[in-house]
Amino acid sequence: MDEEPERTKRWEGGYERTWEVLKEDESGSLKATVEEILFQSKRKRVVESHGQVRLGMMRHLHVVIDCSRSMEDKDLKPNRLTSTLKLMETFVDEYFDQNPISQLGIITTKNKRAEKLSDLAGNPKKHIVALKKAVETVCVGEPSLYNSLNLAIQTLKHMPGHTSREILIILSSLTTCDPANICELIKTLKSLKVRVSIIGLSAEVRVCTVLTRETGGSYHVILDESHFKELLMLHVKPLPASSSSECSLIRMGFPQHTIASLTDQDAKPSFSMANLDSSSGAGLSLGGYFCPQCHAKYTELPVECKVCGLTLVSAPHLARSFHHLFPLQAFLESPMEEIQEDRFCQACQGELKDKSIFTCPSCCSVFCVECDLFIHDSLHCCPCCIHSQGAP
Amino acid sequence: MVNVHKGVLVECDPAMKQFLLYLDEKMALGKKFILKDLDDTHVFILEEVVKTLQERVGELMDQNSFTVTQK
Amino acid sequence: MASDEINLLVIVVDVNPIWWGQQAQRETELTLSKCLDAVMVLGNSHMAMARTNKLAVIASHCEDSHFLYPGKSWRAGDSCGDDASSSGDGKYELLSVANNFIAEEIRKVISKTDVKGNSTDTLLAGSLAKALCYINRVSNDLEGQEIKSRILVIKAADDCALQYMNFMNVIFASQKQNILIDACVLDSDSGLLQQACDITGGLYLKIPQKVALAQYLLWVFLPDIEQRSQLVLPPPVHVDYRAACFCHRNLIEIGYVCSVCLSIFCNFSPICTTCETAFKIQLPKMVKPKKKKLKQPT
Amino acid sequence: MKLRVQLQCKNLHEYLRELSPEILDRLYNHPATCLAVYRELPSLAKNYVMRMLFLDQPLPQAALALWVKIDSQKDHDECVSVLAGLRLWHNQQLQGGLQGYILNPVFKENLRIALLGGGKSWADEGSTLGPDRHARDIESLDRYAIERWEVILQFMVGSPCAAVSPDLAQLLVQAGLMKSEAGEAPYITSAGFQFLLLDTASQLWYFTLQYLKTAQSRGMELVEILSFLFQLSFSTLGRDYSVEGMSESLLTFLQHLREFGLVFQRKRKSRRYYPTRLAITLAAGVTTSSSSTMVSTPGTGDAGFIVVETNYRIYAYTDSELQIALVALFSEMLYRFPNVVVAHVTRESVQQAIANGITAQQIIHFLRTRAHPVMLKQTPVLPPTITDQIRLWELERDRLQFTEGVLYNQFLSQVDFEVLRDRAQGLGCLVWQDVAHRVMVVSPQGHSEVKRFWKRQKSNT
Repeated sequence: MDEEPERTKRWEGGYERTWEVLKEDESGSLKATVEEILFQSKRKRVVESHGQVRLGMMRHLHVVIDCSRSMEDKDLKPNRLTSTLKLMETFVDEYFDQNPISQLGIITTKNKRAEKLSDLAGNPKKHIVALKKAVETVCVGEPSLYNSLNLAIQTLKHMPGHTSREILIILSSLTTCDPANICELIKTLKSLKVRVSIIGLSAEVRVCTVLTRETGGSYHVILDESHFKELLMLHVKPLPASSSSECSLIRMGFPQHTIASLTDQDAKPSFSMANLDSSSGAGLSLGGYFCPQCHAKYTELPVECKVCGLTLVSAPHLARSFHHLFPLQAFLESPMEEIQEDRFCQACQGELKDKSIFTCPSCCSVFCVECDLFIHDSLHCCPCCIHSQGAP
Repeated sequence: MVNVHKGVLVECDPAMKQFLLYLDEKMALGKKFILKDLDDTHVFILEEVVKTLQERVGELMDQNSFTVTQK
Repeated sequence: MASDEINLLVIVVDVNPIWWGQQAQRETELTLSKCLDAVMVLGNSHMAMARTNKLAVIASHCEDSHFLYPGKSWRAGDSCGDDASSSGDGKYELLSVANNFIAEEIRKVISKTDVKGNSTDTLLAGSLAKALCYINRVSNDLEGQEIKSRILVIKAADDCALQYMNFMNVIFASQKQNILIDACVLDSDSGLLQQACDITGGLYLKIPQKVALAQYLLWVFLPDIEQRSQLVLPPPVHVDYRAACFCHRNLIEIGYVCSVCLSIFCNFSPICTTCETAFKIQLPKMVKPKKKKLKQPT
Repeated sequence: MKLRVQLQCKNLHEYLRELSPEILDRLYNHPATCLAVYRELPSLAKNYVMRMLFLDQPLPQAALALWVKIDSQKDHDECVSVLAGLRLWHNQQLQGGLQGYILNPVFKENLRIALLGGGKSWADEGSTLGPDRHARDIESLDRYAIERWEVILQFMVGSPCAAVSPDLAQLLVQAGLMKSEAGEAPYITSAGFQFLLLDTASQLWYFTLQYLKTAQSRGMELVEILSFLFQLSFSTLGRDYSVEGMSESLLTFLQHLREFGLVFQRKRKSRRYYPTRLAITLAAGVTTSSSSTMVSTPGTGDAGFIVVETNYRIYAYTDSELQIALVALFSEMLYRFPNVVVAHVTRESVQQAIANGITAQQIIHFLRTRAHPVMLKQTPVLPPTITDQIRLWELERDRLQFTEGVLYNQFLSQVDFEVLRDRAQGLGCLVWQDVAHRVMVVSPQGHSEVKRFWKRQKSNT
């Protein structure tokens, strides 16, 4: 495990390089180079998308948010806590957008304790609400790695084996107050195949390095807010499943959405099972998704049937995750000069003005930078390949 | 016997009225122009002097308006 | 000059030659040219509505998709008009220029593409993808002013089942960018488009009478987003979200999903045909009681 | 001179509504006008028109009402009234007796033409003349247009360098933007000052409206020039058009437009002209100025450049002759630098401005709207001492109030006085009275009547 110092160097190095890369163009503006950097970093992410590896498509992720006093530092505007929570909201959205059939839970730790902010669940709304509430938490005392990890394990260890078990810790404090020897805990984590990743807001800490290395997670320390966001978003993509994690066929229901129009008489408003526990839930509604097995009604998918435990999803939900499984291979960057004839982006018909163009390896059509990014970030399929053949 | 004067009724603040009386006394306009001193905010004056009167008042204003700032 | 927001309408027309050929034999009331006329009417009306309305038209051929307007030579913004064979007939110049452009382009498309294969199904996904890229570019070009974009698909031929995945990707992309996808279907209902409209919040309409295409377009698809909130428009269609299993491609209500590659099967198989993963038949002991159900052999 | 003219800037519809029906119908004979009018419709109405554009038989009102959701019924009614008000559609009996709407046939016809062609061309383009040797690119056109327009504004603020044709000067006077005593050069009116405060688009539109008002008087066909105007606003920037087949009045109109900078014409006699961006954005001006009265947005480009200090100094960071001239309207120039002028607000300068019919309020408004970003940060934007002082200077001017009248005094008895006083009061011509001293003043108009009354009184006592 000598790659740890090397890793340290990597992010530091990346930091320094961005320094030196900054060059003024003749007009004395940095715009060009800055864009270049951003764009490079984006591309890096694109390239990183792994090929045909087995991914833990069904993830169970516990996010631990440090709420210790150090979160009140003002180095992130307006302060660490607020900006973290803000970023977390976007993270949650992204997470469920990319992993529709996964679950997420949030834990906060302060004053040597750890408590659940929101339970492991598949519904983004609840988490968002919880996060919004969390803004006015007072940050006091020290965090406790041990307690929070422990708390996370309690739920994670019950998760079926075919799902990934992950913990993401956003750690601001440089200290932790643990009731017992954390190394023991690390072993158990390892045995339970829980992957722990940490994003440090202050500086690298030895124990975190070990923790992440042992459990095969990643450890980053942020440079600034934008970098923070970037790091956070890295955890949106499902990671390769550990080879040992067993896989299985999961039985799922694909309920139809029945729109009961007010006109037909037999349509009676009914309760959605989802709202039963949450008192807030707006009770009666017409139509909805009916569990094909027990005909319990739900207003939104995906959900796990409260009655028969069947996982109810809709085909699009599964489809959302497909692009992880069949990622679009990165386009080849080449200097503008290479093409002479018509310098137009195949996708957006825009003129190729930038100094570099991008070519799809499979269909050899050229694209401009924006399109390349757009295609890889949100479209996930080459507009020209689709024409040549149907499915990938 | 009621007698009747054509003229102009001037309404003004007491200070201004004093100024008018002063002008009248000093024959500043070459003659007496106040037909009747009605009360401390009204006087009744000759019609023809109105124009010159206004100018005089303007001058007065100019005199006692000092330039607010140095150039 | 246009400080208020820009309204971009991208029309994707299905010009699949085979389908239109058959259509021509079947009934002569709606031919490709008629359809394109209707599209132009819509486009013109859209551009006439406000100075800030922008238009783009894409012809979706069975092999590739082609930008009819604005063409490559076209600069966005004010229309340079060297070739602008301007209105001899009292038409608003901008429009006449655009129409001539479209007519010219479509002629090119039809003449140039030699149809390989006899796939009657158009690869709409590609056209949509390009449309999204185009929209993306336009909105990049004029950052500052916010731009509202929507895509109207005029669909003739049938869906291509193979496209499912790409199509979904496109749909989600447009959903992210919150771009509406409207669909005006001429022939057979399209499950994919139904989903697209439902997810992106667009309108889906299978027109009863093909002759009246132009009217349908004007009535239903001309109003932009906020006008739709006022108008009474066709109700959302009932969308079938059942998944088609990968093995037999038939729609199922309860199926099995591979935990690794999420491929769907209609019945239990020991090995995933997609990703060759061997499944362990009984699930591990430590699962929530509810999970037991899943283990009943079926 | 107490009363202030508030600058009213109608939008297109308000203007059209005032036109007589037959003029409207004549207007709709030109596709361009139809298109322009159509564009100004509320969005819902636009859809109505579109839906009915290709229907030839009237549509029952009941059916029409079903087009909108219940909750937006209000908008529906509004649209109906607007469409009717502009005579874009008529009521018509359907067979079967129920009421229906049908589009104004002329309008429908021409809107169709505007959309789909099939009519005669608006005006034959320069293409018939072949390419222009001195073709103009868009930049130069823009420069030209702005420059022309600035000249007009500068002329209004009376900067010496700006000279305009007598025609234009006269027009400005007619528009009430400038006043001219016999002989000497016209000077800006309070309305004119307000006008300067509008943004270019609105200025343009207001100006155009004024022009149209006086159009007939100079023997121009209103419909003709209106349609031409709209035709211009729909022409493409950077293309040349030919003056072929233009009537005489239209050609003179063109010359005026040329002076305003709406069109570019290389020589007075040249057979082709280029519409400038001003002309094209004319329609846009219609919409922006639809908020009537004064648009507080500062003129194009010159947003926020004035700093006012409590020592009555104004620093205007601009090199625009026009803006400087504007500032000079109510201040004394002290220093002039390439990028900034320093001016000084004095009693004299303000008095002068007020004498020209510019209100203190307008000056303050001007300073506020043009205030430099730095100024905008503080509240109030302008130092109160300055604003107050400017207002005081305005008040100063009316310390004395003169009212002509006839003085009655030396009444013999209280009774006489009261009788006469009551009579005067009855006639409503009593200006002032002092019961104690038996003095009263009646207005000259009333005097004769009162006198006659008094005579009668005398006789029958």
